[in-house]
Amino acid sequence: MHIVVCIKQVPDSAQIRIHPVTNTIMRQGVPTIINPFDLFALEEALALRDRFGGTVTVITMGPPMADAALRKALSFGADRAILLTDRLFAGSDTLATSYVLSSAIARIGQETPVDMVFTGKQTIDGDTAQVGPGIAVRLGLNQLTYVERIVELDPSLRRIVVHRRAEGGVQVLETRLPCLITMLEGTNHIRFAGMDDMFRAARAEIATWGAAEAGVDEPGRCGLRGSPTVVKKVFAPTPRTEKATPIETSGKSPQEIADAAIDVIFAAKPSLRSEMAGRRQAG
Amino acid sequence: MMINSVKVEEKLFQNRYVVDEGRPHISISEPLKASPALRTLVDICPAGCWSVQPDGQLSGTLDGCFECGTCRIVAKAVGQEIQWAYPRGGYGILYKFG
Amino acid sequence: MPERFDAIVVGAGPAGNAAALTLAEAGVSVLLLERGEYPGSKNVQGAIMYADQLQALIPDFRDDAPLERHIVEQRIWMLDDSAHVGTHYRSDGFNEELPNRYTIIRAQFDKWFAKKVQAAGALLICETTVTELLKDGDRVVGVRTDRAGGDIHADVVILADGVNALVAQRSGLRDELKPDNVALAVKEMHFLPEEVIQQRFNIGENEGVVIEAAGTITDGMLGTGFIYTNRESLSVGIGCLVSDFAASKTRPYDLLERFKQHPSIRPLLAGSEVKEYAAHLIPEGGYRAVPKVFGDGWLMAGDAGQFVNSLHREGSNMAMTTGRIAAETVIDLKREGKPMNGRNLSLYRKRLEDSYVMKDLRKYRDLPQVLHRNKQFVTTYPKLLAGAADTWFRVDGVDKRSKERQIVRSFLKGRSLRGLVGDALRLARAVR
Amino acid sequence: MPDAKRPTPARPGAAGRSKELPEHLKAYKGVWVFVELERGQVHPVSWELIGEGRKLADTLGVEVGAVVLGPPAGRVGAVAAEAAHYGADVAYVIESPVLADYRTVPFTEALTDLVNTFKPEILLLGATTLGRDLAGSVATTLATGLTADCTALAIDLETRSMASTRPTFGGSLLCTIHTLNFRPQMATVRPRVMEMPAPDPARQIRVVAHHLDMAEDDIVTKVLDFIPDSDQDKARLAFADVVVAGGLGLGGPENFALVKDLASVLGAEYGGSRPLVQKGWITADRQIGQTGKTIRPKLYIAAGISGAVQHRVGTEGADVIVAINTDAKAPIFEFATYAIVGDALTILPALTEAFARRLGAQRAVAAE
Repeated sequence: MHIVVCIKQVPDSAQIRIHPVTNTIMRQGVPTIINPFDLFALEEALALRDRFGGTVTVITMGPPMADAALRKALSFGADRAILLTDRLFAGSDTLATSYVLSSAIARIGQETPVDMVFTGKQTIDGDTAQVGPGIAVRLGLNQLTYVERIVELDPSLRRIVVHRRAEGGVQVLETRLPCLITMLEGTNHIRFAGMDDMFRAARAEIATWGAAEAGVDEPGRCGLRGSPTVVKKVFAPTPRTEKATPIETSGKSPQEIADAAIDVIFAAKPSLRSEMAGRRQAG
Repeated sequence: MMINSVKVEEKLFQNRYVVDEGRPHISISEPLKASPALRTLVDICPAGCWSVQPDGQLSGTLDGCFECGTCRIVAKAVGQEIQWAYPRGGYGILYKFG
Repeated sequence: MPERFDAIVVGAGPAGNAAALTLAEAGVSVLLLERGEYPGSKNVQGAIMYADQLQALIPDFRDDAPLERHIVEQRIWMLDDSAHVGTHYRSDGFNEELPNRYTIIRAQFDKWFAKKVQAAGALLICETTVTELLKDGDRVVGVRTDRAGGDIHADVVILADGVNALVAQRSGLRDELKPDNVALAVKEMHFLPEEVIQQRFNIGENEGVVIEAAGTITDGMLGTGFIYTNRESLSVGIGCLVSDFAASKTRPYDLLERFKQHPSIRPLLAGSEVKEYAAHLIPEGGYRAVPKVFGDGWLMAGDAGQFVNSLHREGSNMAMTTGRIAAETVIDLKREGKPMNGRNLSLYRKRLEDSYVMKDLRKYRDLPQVLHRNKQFVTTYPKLLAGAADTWFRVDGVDKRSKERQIVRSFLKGRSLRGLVGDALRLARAVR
Repeated sequence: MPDAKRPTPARPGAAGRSKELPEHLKAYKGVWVFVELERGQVHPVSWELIGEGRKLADTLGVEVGAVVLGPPAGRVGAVAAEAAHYGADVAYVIESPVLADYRTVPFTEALTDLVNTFKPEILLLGATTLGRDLAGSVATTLATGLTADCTALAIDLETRSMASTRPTFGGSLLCTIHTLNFRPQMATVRPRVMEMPAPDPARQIRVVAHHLDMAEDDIVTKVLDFIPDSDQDKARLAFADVVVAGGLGLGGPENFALVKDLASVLGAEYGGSRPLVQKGWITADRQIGQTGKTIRPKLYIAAGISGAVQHRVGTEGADVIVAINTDAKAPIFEFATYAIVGDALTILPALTEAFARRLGAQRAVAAE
């Protein structure tokens, strides 16, 4: 089994704050992490390798400092890591990113055929969920998104059965390798690596591929030039002109406040009174 | 000066933690009746991790822990032991500024 | 085959980084282990970095170290509930070519420092907690980490794992900290635009101010509050002895809030955005609290060895110095082909005694006890001073001679002549 | 002097960043909505999007097209007719056995074929697992841009281009994205973000039937089974009329019961802000906000929630928002309808008691 896992280094968006006075993003001290969704993909790939043997290759497209994410992936047990970095790639949207990644995976596959490609279901900084499907389309891989569980996998028959999350239930899908899987969150837990993997990762040389090495033959399809979408503006939401109407609380007991609140609610939404009473009766 | 006790949870929300779920790094081996001396932990823990349960037992919610060691030192000083270790590598509080 | 190194350094803070850098530069094979996600992610400091000891390790550190501002002004404030009396020392002399003190942000600084250590040839592994020491009889032969297959061997282990020194404690090399030997400090990072900070503190670009404040703000506990200016943020914190926190059952975050609400402090923070709340212990026991810092196959440096001069707020420079001296001791023994046993490693302690580290700690060896037994320094005096200033500066028709008498009376009433003289003597003796 | 009328080269790239659309893309007209029809049911987000698509189409002066895919002798015809009620002018339908259950390949093939044949300028899909899967494949196949999880759509009349606004940086900021020089412009929108239009049963649809040239043998992936969710206790936040939620201001997990108590008296759903999920006080399916559920209740009571942007975008659709917070400067008071500056721990129980008393009286009146 040769599994390629695509990861992305992202800012830990939970740590991003907007300055209340200046309304600007405060980027200081926002650490970069492996996109949390990608860790579910990585763990699933590592578990399959542990079970069936083979190799896990981790790739990422990003600036040179993204090698930290790859080193971390190696410490979790990935066998090989390749950083795709080139000025041509800068400013890529999801369409352009899937072009670069799929070119690189095709190149990797020339050395050792790729059986499966894993990605997270989406990134936390873009949330577009298009890169995985994009790679599948470009490489002609069978596409399995939002996978909750791999139910069966037979590498010799090249057959796979998965549970795929759908609205209101789970689809049981069967398909053939090679395939692309985007893993749903919460499906597994990334392992706590052994000391030998920590040493291996600390000493590893991370391979770095530019556009040429990654097999990107049409520079116009990556980077800003190959990105149909353009971010026109980034802004903090403007406060509504009319602020909330205060319900007087000073010197009032909680009971008085509650009754005043209910009065204004029912005044604003008279239908609620009977609807709520009806629901109480029904329930 | 009058000041209401601030909600420490709101302060902790500014911080970055990677919680090692299911592996608390601080524990109390046997049910520990919160003696008056130990009850001080409820107040002096800078992350507000400790509370006293209705049955009088001391209980810790360690998600916001700073790994500072205050509770271990104070408990030891009054002759009681708290099993206190650092979280596994990479887990726990991760300071952005420190 | 387990991994083997000449030396293992536990903890990538100032002490561990200094030790690993010194070792690596001398060609010693060294592994630096850090339990945080990256060096600095578990570390908290005010933080002031003193240039001289850093310069001894990295002469050109000013080229790329993440330095915030160099200090041009030091304010020491005595606070009562509504006022402060203070001294300011500001000098353009501090705007020298190679400034002496900088504010830093530890998470960034330690990460930078560790990169230098790696560049010098040390192997850095993060996210790995050392749980105990590997021993052969009494001799330390390596460390055990929390990872599978985590035994790593070395000729010598330098413990630079910080104030709690858990590794040494577990291995019976050090006792538990005492609540009256250690302070608990809480701290917030308040972000403000660079220009606002410069305007508010009356400083230029890159210039910084340090405010240390003591007084009734700590509610009778022995401790100080502080504000340090960083480039786009203020480090705002307050710390008191753990024993005082325990005795008074004060919530540290309430204390910090009260400090922030003080009329002299609040305007400095107005409109800021808090991005982190941190807490950490600071060893304050001084000379008498320094444990045994060497033994068969091991050395101890930095906060783990309680090397902190609390009066002068010096910790990280002592950490760097002790880390460096520990490493130099190892290098010298290795060069001479001597084994890393306790007898040979005792050279480390001798060298510390000859350095400013132990000289300074010895000078103030009685101070912690004196201050601890004499809370009037943080209770009565600030009030008296503020009251005196109020009397003196208020123009209210009372003649100046009467004002002087009033002030003297207030001191005698507040602290009696005997008390005043005694305090002066006690303080003088403790710091002589 | 540059000739303003000279057409820009019809190729992507730096030169293609001008405002003028290449000639061959000007043929793309109309706003399309992909109608999500699964196991005989239409996902409500599709109707919400037809309502939104109607507004965009009216601005542009074009038609709204509804794409309905499904198996023969199924509900395709009926759903196409229903699409008109919500505002569609024309339905593009394909009936084929390979479209019985959702699978990426046949649905991608069907939708891209329709787009290439009939050339819509805008294509909207629901940000459901189905919609996101399909949108990603279709956008790559068409080599066009896709903006996911939009909270607002608008038309820049000067360029006839769609301005898609969506939260970014973990939901603390918004950004507006355009797809330049590529058509169609694709966007996904989460359920309950757009308003559900009032259906007009008198409206008629024009049906354009299309053929999909694909047989089951052409498709590798097979659907073996569908296991419906059985969990009865599942949160139905998205469609609840009344929602009560708590935040960190409640102080501790033990106080969250106050939220549940009030919800129970009101027959409401309960939920919480993101930090509560992170802290494990509530499960992820009860998280309200951009990264959780978007809600559009008639009444939303938020207790101890400060109201970060990520929470705001998930709740702004509520008719009445009552916010309880000790901090008078909390951002939630900027978008709430009513502000109660006070401690949720005392006001929540008082509300529970008062609602119970008054609704009880109401019920007595109703029973007479």
